Amino acid sequence: MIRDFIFFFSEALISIRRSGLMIAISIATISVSLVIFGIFLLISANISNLSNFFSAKLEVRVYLKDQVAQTDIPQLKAQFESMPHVRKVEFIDRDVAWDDFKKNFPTIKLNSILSNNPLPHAFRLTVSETEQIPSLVTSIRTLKTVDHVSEMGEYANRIATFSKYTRIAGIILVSLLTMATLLIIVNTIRLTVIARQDEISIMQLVGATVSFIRWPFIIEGLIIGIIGAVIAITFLSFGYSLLVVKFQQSVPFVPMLFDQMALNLIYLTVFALGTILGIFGAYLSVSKTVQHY
Amino acid sequence: MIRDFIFFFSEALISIRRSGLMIAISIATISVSLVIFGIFLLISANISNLSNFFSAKLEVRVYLKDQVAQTDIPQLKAQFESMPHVRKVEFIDRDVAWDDFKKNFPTIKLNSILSNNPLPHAFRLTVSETEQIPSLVTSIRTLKTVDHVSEMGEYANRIATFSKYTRIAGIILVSLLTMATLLIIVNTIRLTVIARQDEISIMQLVGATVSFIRWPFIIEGLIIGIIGAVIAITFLSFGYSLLVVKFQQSVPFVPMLFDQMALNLIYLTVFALGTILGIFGAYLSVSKTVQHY
Amino acid sequence: MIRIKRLRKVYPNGFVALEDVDLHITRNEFVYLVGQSGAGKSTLLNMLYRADVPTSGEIYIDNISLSGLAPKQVPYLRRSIGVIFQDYKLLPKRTVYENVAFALRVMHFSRSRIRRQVTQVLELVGLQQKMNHYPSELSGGEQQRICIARAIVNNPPVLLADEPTGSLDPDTSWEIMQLLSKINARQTTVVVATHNKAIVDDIRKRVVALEHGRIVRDEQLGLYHA
Amino acid sequence: MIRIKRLRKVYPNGFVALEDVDLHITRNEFVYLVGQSGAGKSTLLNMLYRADVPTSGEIYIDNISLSGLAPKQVPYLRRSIGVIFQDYKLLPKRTVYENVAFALRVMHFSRSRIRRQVTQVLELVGLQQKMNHYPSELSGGEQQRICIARAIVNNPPVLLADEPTGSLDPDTSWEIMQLLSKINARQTTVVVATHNKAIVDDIRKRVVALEHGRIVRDEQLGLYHA
Ligand SMILES: Nc1ncnc2c1ncn2[C@@H]1O[C@H](COP(=O)(O)OP(=O)(O)OP(=O)(O)O)[C@@H](O)[C@H]1O
Ligand SMILES: Nc1ncnc2c1ncn2[C@@H]1O[C@H](COP(=O)(O)OP(=O)(O)OP(=O)(O)O)[C@@H](O)[C@H]1O
Ligand SMILES: [Mg+2]
Ligand SMILES: [Mg+2]
Repeated sequence: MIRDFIFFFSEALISIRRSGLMIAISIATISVSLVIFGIFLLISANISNLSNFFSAKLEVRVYLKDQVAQTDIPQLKAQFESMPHVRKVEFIDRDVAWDDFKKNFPTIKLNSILSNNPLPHAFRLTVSETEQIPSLVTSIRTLKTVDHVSEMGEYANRIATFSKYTRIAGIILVSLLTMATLLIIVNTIRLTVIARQDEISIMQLVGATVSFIRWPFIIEGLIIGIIGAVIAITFLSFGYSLLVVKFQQSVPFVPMLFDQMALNLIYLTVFALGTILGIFGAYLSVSKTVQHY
Repeated sequence: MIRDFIFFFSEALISIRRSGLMIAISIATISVSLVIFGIFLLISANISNLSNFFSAKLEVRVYLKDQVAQTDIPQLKAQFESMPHVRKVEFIDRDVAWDDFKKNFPTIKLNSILSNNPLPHAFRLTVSETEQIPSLVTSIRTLKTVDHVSEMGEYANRIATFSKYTRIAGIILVSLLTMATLLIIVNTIRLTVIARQDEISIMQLVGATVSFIRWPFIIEGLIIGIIGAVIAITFLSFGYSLLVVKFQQSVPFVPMLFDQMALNLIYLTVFALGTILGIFGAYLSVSKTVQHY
Repeated sequence: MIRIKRLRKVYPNGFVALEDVDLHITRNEFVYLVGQSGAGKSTLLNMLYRADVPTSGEIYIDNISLSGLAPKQVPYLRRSIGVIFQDYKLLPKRTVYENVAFALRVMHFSRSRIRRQVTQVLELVGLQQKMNHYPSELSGGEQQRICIARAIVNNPPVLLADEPTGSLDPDTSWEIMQLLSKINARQTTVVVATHNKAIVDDIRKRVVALEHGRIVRDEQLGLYHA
Repeated sequence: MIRIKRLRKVYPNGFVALEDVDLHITRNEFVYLVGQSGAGKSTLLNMLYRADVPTSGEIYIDNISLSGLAPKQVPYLRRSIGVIFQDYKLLPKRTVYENVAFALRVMHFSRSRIRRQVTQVLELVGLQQKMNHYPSELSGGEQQRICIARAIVNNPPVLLADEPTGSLDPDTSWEIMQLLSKINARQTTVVVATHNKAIVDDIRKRVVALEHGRIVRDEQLGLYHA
């Protein structure tokens, strides 16, 4: 077994060395398509990161009726906190709100005209799932103590659906891209195998079994896939860190995916795709090219 | 000349017919990579469409000092209109603004407390270039009649830089993608030409000139490129219109690129890339494969 | 050893290459297959090592029917038959040594045994100095001799030789045919399709003549021409 | 017609295939090139149609020096030289007809003229019925005859034949050699590298013998062996 493996491995190395140009071209094609695939993965990861970031900032403001007493506040707060998908509840005192308001609208000369605070008490709820905002708003509106829920609902709704559909579109695109990468890699390997059709048929004529012929090709496919993937990952990680630095310098307020774990997962996916497709492509190609007597 | 062309053309057809599988595989690869390229073009077109849409909504609000008389308004309006990058100037009467404000903030019980309008007159300027907003704001602030310019500046600034960098990133990605597509297509064609290396050398041995050998390959590359591009475009246009319909139904407020002219331009680009790369790939491959004596 | 019964071969394009061929070759026999260009010699040999299948009729090798052979068994049949191909069929990206060694590697021989046998057989055909060359770096006759070396390297019980001296000068041809005779004497059935009149007439053996796909003559110790 | 001066050929791997070869072949001569397998016959012929370049020395064809030939001129040189290749070199994806026609197409002949000449030459080598077959559907001898047909189809002033009868039976070989003699009589210089002793000894012409890359014998109306 081990002797066979060494033999198949050395056969694969020999054929990689001796079909240099063809192998170089197919490695180039494979790494290019893996780079494309990786770019798509990075983009979609960033988009979902961005939409998480936006949704994290989504909040619902609940304005209370004037007759609600200061003593009811803790109980109300607990009630909101127990609601599903509510992550954080913050009480906003009407006096604090009024100060804020005056700071935000300095053009309105209210202070001179009006000493009385016209604002009600309010709660700011942070929501964990943007998609859940509309139903949350609806259920809050039924409460007797609530005068009014901020109209952010509609906006939240929009962001929620938008980010949901972007995510769906991203998934569709990534699966399409995976299929495309798959096709390109498998096709590239098939072309190199077809070019060696004559050799394969000679091997069969002198008594080689199909599996004997197949193994070196599979190992070759694996090696090609690994080399292609490593090139692609080097390019991707280098390019991405460069891009992140540039982007963060220029647009510091936009959060980019920085998490090394998540990035490593993406690179790992690229690596896995490269090697699996290398093996699979070689297997398929040889199976289609050998003569089944 | 014409006889030669007919001959080269028929040679190309013969070789396409007789190397069926190889040609089919390379057409598949080419159309897949053109689809990827097209998807990227469509995405970047949509992103720039979206950012145009956002920037079109960007405006600067200029609040005037209380002492500005109604009669000075037309002259001020003309002054704003003459400023660079200002597309539209709209006067907002303080009474209209007060009514709007009361409608927007129904929770503030102003009406009952206050009959006097605390707001100043204002202008709403629509800006043609988001990048120009900060400098515009600075110059407006110097005017004596101006009390205050809305703090939208910082926000505008952010959107502007974000959309600018998104555009730059888009351009980088599309050029990267173009290069990648180029590489994949050229490589694929090279693999098919290398597989016919022996034939090419036989042709040279019986007295064929390089250009005599090259022409059928170029025509073949052209045909392969055209077929690949047509398949890709069919897929893209079909897929995109499907996607647009779905997306518009679900997220009607997000503007998608609908303009048939712009779409046709994208498809034309894909077609051009396919044919040009087909020809170029064949030319390059044959040139590298023939023996230059 | 080899029994052929009412063999008929029609190629997909309708050409009848063999018709009503009956032939019995006993163990350790040495047979010349002669006939004009296009008579069907290669077609017949192809069928014997299962590179092609007959349209009708039966072939038995060692009493095993080839038509009943499972696809999985084909490689093992081929290992028991050494073939000298008319067009050599060498692996272009393997050296001379590797080409010959390949026939042993498929049989999972040990490296040392492979090395011993390959060196030995390359000496036999006079190519020990060209061991590490590629086929494209060899002359026509040298390529043919590698093909011969590969066919005999594992001492197969059957040896099929299709025009084994086509690219060889008379002296080398004579040596090669002597070698095949020696191999035949060592318990190997040998079938040689050849146009080499000088050799057929000198090294007298059984002669089977084909004409337009039919056997027209079959004589022990025959001559090239009737 | 062909003048070779102090030709030396060393292959990249250091093997000296030709050494100090001087040869003069006049217009319309017919020369047999003989020698053992590996003597350097094909190497010499390759150099004549510029498939390879000498390490040193000079070749003149029609008083044109090959070493001074611009790369652009090479295809035109090759069109004036018909070559029967030892390994045939047929285009696998072209039919017999197309293979032969190709040699005329590169010269931009008209379709009708191509048709006439190709049909004629295929009749000459006895393959008119195989016109629309692919090389892989032909026997070894048939493939060799297509190669011969392609080499002679445009009546080149020089014909180089490398082992033109290696896959042919004695009768067909005889016919082909008669054909080459006839072509020689029609103002064509013919050089035939061959191992076919019977033919060299029967159709007596000038014989040039190579041994280990050197010319060891050159006699008019010679025999295969000295
Ligand atoms: N794949 C094929 N398809 C159609 N016809 C074929 C095929 N292979 C061979 N033939 C035809 O069958 C006939 C016999 O071919 P075969 O190769 O057996 O001849 P042969 O006796 O070996 O001749 P040679 O001495 O020239 O090698 C030939 O006329 C050839 O054209
Ligand atoms: N490309 C090459 N690289 C290295 N050595 C080569 C190359 N081509 C040929 N040779 C060697 O040069 C010598 C002469 O080869 P050549 O083909 O000229 O012989 P030949 O006389 O035609 O023999 P044959 O009758 O067998 O065809 C041979 O020993 C061969 O191994
Ligand atoms: Mg044959
Ligand atoms: Mg030779």
